[in-house]
Amino acid sequence: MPRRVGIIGVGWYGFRPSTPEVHFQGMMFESSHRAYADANVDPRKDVDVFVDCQEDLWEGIAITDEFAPEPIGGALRPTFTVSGDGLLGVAHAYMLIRSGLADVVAVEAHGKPSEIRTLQDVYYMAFDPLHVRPLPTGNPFFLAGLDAQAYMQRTGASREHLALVSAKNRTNGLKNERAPYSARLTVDDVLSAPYAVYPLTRYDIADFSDASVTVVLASEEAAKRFTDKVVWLDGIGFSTETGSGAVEWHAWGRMLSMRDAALMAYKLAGLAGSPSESFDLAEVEDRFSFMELLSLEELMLAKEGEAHRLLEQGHFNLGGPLPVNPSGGSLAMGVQLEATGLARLLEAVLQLRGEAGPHQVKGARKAVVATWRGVPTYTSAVAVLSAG
Amino acid sequence: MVTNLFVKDRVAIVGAGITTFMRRALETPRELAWEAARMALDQAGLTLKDVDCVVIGSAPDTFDGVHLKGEYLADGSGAIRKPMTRVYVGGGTGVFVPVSAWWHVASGLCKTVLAVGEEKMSPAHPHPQYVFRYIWDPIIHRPLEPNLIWIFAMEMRRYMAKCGAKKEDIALVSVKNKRNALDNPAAQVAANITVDDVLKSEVLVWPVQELDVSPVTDGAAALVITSENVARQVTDSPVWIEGVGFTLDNQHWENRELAFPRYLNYAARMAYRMAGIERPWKEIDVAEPYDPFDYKELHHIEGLMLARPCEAWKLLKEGYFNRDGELPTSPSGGLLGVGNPIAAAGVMKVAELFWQLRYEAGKRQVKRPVHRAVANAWGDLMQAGTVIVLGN
Amino acid sequence: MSWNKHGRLHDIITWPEKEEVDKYIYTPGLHGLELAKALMDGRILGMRCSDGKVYVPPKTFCPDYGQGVLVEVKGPWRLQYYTVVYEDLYGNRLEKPVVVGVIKPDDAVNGIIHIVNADPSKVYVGMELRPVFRPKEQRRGVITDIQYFEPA
Amino acid sequence: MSVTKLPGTKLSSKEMYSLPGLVESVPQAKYDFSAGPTISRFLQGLKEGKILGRKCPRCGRVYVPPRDYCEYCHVALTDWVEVPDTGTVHTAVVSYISVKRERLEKPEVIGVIRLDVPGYPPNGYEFAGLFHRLCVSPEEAMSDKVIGMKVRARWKPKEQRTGSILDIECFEPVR
Repeated sequence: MPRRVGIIGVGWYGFRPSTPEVHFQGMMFESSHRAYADANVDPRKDVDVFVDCQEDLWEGIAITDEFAPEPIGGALRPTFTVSGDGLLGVAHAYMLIRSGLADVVAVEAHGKPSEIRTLQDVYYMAFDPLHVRPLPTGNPFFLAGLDAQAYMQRTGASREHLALVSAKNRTNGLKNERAPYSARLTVDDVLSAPYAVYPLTRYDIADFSDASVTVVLASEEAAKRFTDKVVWLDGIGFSTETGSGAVEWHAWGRMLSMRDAALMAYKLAGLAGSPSESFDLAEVEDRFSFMELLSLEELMLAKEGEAHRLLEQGHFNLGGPLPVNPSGGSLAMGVQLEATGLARLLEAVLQLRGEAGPHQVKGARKAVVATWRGVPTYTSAVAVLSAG
Repeated sequence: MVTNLFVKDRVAIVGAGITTFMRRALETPRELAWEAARMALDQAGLTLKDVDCVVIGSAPDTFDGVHLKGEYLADGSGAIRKPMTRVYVGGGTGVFVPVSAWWHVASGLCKTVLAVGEEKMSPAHPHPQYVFRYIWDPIIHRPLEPNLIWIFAMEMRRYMAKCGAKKEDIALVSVKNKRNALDNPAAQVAANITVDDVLKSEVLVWPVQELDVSPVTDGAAALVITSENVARQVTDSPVWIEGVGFTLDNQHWENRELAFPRYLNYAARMAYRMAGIERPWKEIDVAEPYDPFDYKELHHIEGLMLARPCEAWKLLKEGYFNRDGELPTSPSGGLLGVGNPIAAAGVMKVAELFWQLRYEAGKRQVKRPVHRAVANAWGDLMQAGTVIVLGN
Repeated sequence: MSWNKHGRLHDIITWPEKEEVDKYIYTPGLHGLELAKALMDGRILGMRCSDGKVYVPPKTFCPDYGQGVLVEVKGPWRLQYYTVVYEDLYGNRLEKPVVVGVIKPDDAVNGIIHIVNADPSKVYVGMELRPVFRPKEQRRGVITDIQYFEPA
Repeated sequence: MSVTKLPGTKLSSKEMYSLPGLVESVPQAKYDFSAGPTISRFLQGLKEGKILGRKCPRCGRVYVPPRDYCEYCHVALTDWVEVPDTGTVHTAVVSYISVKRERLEKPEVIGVIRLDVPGYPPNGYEFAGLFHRLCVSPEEAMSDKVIGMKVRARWKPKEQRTGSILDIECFEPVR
């Protein structure tokens, strides 16, 4: 049996619309400091490799990995940066531990969107400079509008269903201290709002928040040395459907990268049966409301075109058979750029350790986490977790 | 740190591909990645269907002017409907891409990995070097309007002061590498030059002059890295990845001795320990130390423990590192001769060692028999060391 | 720093900075060069891949990694998917909503992304569109040589 | 490798700029960095004509420039220490080109100054120090005398100081 990989510590700082009181490295130090305390490891002696997840133009620094090692305890130690979502960093940690190169790996990801004054222009810099960026589209989220329209056209999901997702998540968020954008929102509130990017109103688009999240992973033997509340990372998967230079090849209305990532993660977790019965909760992508429904279908937690019906029946509510985004998801917590995936992972780990607080899902033993890197990428990552 | 690492399934390089290195390319970045990756697959006798994971390396997005550049290079690097990540340790990325591909295979997650390094520096105007204005600490350093060559010049000056190396001693590296590059079809600035030419070239930031520096380059390079059983089916001369090592120091380069790269030394020890090498200066047959500047090759030879600190420039004078020397370094022609498309430069160096260890380097083939080789890349603010040890 | 943060905004310094070069100049690429010449001439190209499928716009290599063969794409063009942008990322309303569509020619398997010059109320999936080129002397061989698509 | 003709299409500068289909784009990437408590205090100190360092409660290192944390112990730094504005030149260079690679009429001398901060072995691998301009002539900067030369910060007049690293005009030799 290959070495099992467990999560032995989590730490976070932020989840607020802005964090002017900390330098971005100070924020990284805060989250890693808490994660190492949670795992009771000494980063300078016990952690073998440090993985950081950030992107140059989110940070405003041209080789931003230079600033990674110091705050997370990786100075003069094996440290590297994965330019992608924090869950991709967790995939690297999984491989590092399975390969035997490391026993204990720390993964940090952060986002400080509040410091990006020209966020829209930075988003457009990720677009294909030849065929898409020059078009006067007005808002980079038009790509999400195209996918939302295509999804609704294919499955018959309606604007009311999107509104139901937004209302569910923003209300769930009221119970979560890390959810600055939560509100007692009703479907009618959403339906009465004008379209921002058809078919999405502003309620259907998650706002941004600053946060840093650090996760400490360890092999099974190493984990025993530090803690007894381990959450097992049974499976991890990640995939890219097409490049941002060839968005025209994308299957509109689908997120094939999440389907491929799910198949990879489920295979590693040995989930032979139909996955929908396997989980007690799911923390999935919802930076655009329709993405929660699409994610559930790509994760095979609902049959194709069925997610919005199950949603109507309350199947994904906090008390339902499969609570989805009990934390409030990105719609309530905000989007933390490359830390968004780790925000989902953090919430799932706390649930499986019974430490989620007011929005705790009783008796949660197994969870699935899924994230997409957002516009204009078609890259997703999926993790399968089980309580220790 | 795991020391006696038992890996049941060894990891091998089975193919390498490279584009010509150019000051300005017509191709877009994703097309450059495609050209290099397709050549690597052809050389290995494989097709994209055989690939199950992709690792991309590319340095500052501010060169190509495309944010989330890993996503932009994805389809060009063969990552359509495949697991793909972009790894990034500044200039050290080139060697780090095959290092990361190692644990993609060794973990059992992937059997065949395409490792692609790409860099297109020409889109940035007025000059690609202007991008390096943004690598510095935004508050403590940027107000001084620093440009990249300052930090290299300061390190070179410190090396010269501490080790007693003169500019004419150091210039021999540029002479050696640009001459080696004459036999490399990818070379951008191969030339027969003399030490005098170097000493008469335009002074940029004393002690760094024009011919001490590698050029700005557009280019891509790629490797196909597989598990042992795939390698056995694909080629009868696989090149094994026997050791990987990487270390990052803190970002305060102005708080450390610049004459010796301690971070690279730690990375080298990590890789040598994994490869079971105790006396690298004896057991390594050929090396590709990172040479964005001529003095840096000497600096890295000492960091890689291929020569004692401050001894490298003396051995250089005796021809110790020439292609027919005792320990040939940069037989490819290095960054100084072939070119420096940052993330692809390191992959080019690993590709060179792949060809050397298979005795396929043609006119560049070193004279002595070769069994074990080491390549390193360097990056960030004098802080990243990435090392790979290969064997045939 | 954990415990002695400054809460008082007076003590907090924010430092404005940027990460910009003067400008970027992107070369069109291998197929892009031919597409540029065609666009100057009022024509649109696609590429045929080894499986016979035609993709537009031409991207030099195909999803199956082989090199595409350039072909002309004549249409007719149909609106495959669309969205309407009413406000920018910061929530500011645009003066005029922008209709953006995935516009697929019958003689290709995928559509290009472009602007649809029509009132949002009159736009529907499947409607036929035609490209409207800028006057010849204003063309530079770039995607915006097509000013927009309008109902055919 | 057996292949001699490698992929890649080279362009001269003239060829590139005359290509049809060239796309130009002016990037807009502006940021407002929060300096955080430590750097804010450091900048405030500069405004008052002082170089402030921070001391680690566990290993006693004094960091200049100061950080929020000790990177060797991974603990938050506590006390502030005013350090002398004198030191020795660790390295020095003379720059003849600007950030945009244009020739400078007047060369600039810049270097790293190892500050006289207690707790570091005289020529140890690590030291507290600053990267700054040096007020020495290019000839002097290129001579061997400059390495190890004793220097002191030349502060701008109080009213011109704005709370930035530029509040120090340069480091000048202590004659």
